[in-house]
Amino acid sequence: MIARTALLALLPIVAAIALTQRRRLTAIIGMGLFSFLLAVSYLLLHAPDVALTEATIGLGLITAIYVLAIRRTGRLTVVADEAPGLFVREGDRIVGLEHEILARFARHLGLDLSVQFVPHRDVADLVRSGEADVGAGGWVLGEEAGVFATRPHLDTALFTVGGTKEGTGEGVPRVRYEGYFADLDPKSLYTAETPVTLDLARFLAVQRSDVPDDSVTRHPQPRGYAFVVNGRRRDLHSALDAYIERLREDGELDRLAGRFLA
Amino acid sequence: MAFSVGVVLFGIGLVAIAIRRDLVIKLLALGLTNAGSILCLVAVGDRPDARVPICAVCRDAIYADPLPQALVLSAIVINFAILALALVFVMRLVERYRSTDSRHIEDLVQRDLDEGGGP
Amino acid sequence: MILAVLPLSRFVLGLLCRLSERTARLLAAVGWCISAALTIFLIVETRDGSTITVVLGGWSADLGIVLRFDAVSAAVCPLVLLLELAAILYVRRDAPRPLFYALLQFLLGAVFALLLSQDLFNEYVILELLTLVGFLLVGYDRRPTQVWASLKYLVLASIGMGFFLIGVAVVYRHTGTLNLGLLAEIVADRPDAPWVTLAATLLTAGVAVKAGLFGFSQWLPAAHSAAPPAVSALLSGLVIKMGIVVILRLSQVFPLGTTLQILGAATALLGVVYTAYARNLKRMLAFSTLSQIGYLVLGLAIGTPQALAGVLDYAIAHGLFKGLLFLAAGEASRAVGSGRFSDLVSKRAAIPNATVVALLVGTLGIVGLPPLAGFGAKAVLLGSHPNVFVVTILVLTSIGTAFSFARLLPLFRFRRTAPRPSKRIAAYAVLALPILFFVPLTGVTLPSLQLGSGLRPLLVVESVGAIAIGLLLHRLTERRAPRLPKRIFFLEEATLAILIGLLLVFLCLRV
Amino acid sequence: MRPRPFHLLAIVCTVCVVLVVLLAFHSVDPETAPHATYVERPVAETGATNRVASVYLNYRLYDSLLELLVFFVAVLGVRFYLGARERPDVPPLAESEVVRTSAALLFPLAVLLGVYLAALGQISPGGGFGAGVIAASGLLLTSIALGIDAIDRRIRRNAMERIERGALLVLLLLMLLPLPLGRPAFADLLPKGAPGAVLSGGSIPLYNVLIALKVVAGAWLILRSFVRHRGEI
Repeated sequence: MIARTALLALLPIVAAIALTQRRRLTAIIGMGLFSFLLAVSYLLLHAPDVALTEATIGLGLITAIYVLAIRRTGRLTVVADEAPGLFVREGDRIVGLEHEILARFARHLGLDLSVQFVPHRDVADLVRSGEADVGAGGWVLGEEAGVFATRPHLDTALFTVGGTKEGTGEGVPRVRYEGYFADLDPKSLYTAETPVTLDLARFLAVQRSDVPDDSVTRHPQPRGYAFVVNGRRRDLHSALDAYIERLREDGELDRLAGRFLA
Repeated sequence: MAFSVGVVLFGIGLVAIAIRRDLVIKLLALGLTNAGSILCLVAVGDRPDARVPICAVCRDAIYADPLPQALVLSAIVINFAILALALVFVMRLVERYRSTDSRHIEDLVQRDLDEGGGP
Repeated sequence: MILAVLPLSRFVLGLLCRLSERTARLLAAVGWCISAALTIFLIVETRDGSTITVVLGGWSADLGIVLRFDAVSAAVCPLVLLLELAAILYVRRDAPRPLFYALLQFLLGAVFALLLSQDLFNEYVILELLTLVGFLLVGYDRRPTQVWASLKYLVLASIGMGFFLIGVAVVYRHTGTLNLGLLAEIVADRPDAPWVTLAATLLTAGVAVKAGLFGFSQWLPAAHSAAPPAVSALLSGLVIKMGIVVILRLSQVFPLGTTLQILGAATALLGVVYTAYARNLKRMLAFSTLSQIGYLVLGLAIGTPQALAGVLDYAIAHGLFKGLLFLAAGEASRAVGSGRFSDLVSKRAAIPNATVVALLVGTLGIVGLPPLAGFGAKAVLLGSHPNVFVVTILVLTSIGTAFSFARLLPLFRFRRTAPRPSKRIAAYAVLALPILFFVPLTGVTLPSLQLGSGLRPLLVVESVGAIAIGLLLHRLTERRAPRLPKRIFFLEEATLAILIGLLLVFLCLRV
Repeated sequence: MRPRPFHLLAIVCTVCVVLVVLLAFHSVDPETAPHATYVERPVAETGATNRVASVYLNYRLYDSLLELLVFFVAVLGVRFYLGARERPDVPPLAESEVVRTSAALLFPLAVLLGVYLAALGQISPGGGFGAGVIAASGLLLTSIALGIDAIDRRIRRNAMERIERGALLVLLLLMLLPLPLGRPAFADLLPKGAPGAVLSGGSIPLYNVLIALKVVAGAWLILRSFVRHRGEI
């Protein structure tokens, strides 16, 4: 009797944990475990037929088709946020400097490229968790635990925009741009209380001439756009680095930059 | 007790559908809501210290009620059918919109609808 | 005995049509003939108000599943046959794949099965089958916008059915039976028991998601406007009414008077407001379905036999002219290239004459011009002298409908250039004729629905007055549409709306 | 995920609904009379000692038929939306030797378990559906090990389609057959046999086998589409 109430009490906990996972694969496996516990609790409710059906369908089939739908083989998975000039959605095509580089790199490895647009803050998490192979979309070189950044393929600068007069002092916390570029509203950016730090490509897209230029501060030290690769995938990281070097040597990188970043 | 757990599971699933924006997690939550309602139905048919309803002469002891169990066999299969189809539709959406974020897809669909002059 | 053949014959035919498109169309015709013959035989059999009851498998009523052919089935079956004929004739031109005909057969089999069903769990399984087939038909052209609309439809309908299943569990826990007849007796002698309120809340809220009530069916505008024309006609004209049929069965068992009144009023008014300011023709028709459902639910709230006849009458009338409007709107949008009113009016020369006539007949029907279908049904509804609140809502909605459909007027002016003729005249005729001769037709086939309606002068004045006021309002207010909240139709907000709706229903039943 | 107002509103509403349902449900005395309508029926009526099977495949056979139709429509839908473009060059999932040998060992076991559950559904827990799904999972395991093309050569796709359609068609006709024989639709036709024996339960074993056949074919067609189109989300 105790085992029954304990198991029944366990069900909501396992379900809640499974659904609050950030990684989809963990959530699916979590729900698989939930189905198993549910099948066992049906046994305790004297319903063997239902337990068998729940186990075979809930645990077996549903988890199988989810894993098959998510499973990645034979593909280079790229997650990125939209960045003008680097990773842009045009109708149902995608263009941009970084997309061109990664598309050629994928062809070079014999894989087909699969791109997904995610908020900027999730790029590092998805790459670190192994759900995606490469993170792109105007990623400015910075130290992120467990993630390798390739050598920068394009130099850039950081701008802090907005913040009221007294808000742009040194001590004020600078909020890094995190969300969807599509949701970024240029008008409210300049009037927001907390200043937002943007990279060059996105700053050029939201720049407005009719704003006093003292509310925009340019950070002095030089920065560079780079790709982000999972810490455990050394082979992919070195291959991507070598590929970008080769592009830079035969001038292909500058030609592409000219074409996309007029 | 089991009925209450079923309703709580249904609630957790609903909250996850309303809050999580990733479509795959929403479908998992939908699976959870259906599992919750099925647990309620099975819990209704159970008696304290009952026995499994497989018996030639079933009058000597208390047996669990077979009707909810038979109904639930159909409900589980129906929920699998719905989830398999919903997953296929999410794959079609990702192929076109390259994102599994429901709010993002909603904006892109509205953009397509406005361009195409309505459905 | 042969009651079970009505749905099963459709399922068998659905399984068979898989080879070429021609055999699929042939099987559809065979299916139509079988159903027509059976329906006529059954209607004649139950002419004197009696019902035919069958328990499948020969068991007693509390063991097996009970099927019954009663006044409701007798009223809706002819509508099913007419809409199916129109849809098949309409779709013949586009030569869809055999899969379309198979899904059509399953849809109609499920509709017939639901009309006969007298068992709670049986209704659950049939509603799920309807949801699934409707979901596939909405996304049939596989365009991404359709895929998104049908995915939202599936998720919300599945949540609704989850509530319905918990309701079934509560009912079985406290009564031990799922048969509606036995249930009615048990509830009758203890209507104030707490479990009755709980079960009624869960079942009504669950089925409200399928039945097109505002706040519960936020998926309806996107799904019905994104679907192909023939599918929109079937969904709006027929499938949405299955939810109403289940609510009707529930209202015969549970005391749902006040709840349905509030839900119906909210649906009618909010629906009409969104109808008035929809920018696109098909979206306007989808929103007007939402508001017309408000009519039906208000009729159910009254509860007298006369009101029930009015509801069935209006369900048939609405199925006819809404189906006709969706078919015509589909062809007009395809001829013009876009569904927006501005394009339709500016490029109206491209719309074939037959389509314009169909749109005209449909519009006259929906606004309730006296001799036609809309008026006949509303007359029966108003004739059951409901209380003042319901009458004001009905009149307000009529005015709103006239106001929003006045935008189609510029389409009906005479045009010199003769565009290429429409190839779908047969489909339009099948629906237009019953609309025009609605009152005499229902008098002959379904006398039970014409309980003392009569074309009383007061009702004629009321209807024509509502149309006049609507047109006047349209002429006066120039077209700057206020920004209506669109967020309520997103997936997450719709889920929340269902929850809030359920709490509202619980409070109404409690008080 | 910082708590936005919408999140809080959703949580509050859900908690309200859950509390309302629980309070209303438990407010009445829990111990109402147990409903024993189906358990106390004499076993001779349906011949099946597994009372769940007797309800699922005899008393309420109509519901089970409708549920099979839902599954059939789902299989149609999955193949219509996924079958748009067959992607031939899909490398097998796992190349390792361990998976191949374990698949070779487990597949016959899965099929045997499926046959056992389908055949004895009326005297032991199991039934057509679980049996079909287990056999289909066995097929999935071998498709993962040997690659989908190897399996497609051995198990033709349209053979599976015919099995699925044929099984469901036979089921439908079996349910309509009693009508011309003057019995109500869905009535049982086969002899009931001694309760507890292998050949007992009237036509329940026949229904179980047909359902198992249909489900093996249907589940395999769905899994096959997903294996062909994997990794798209």
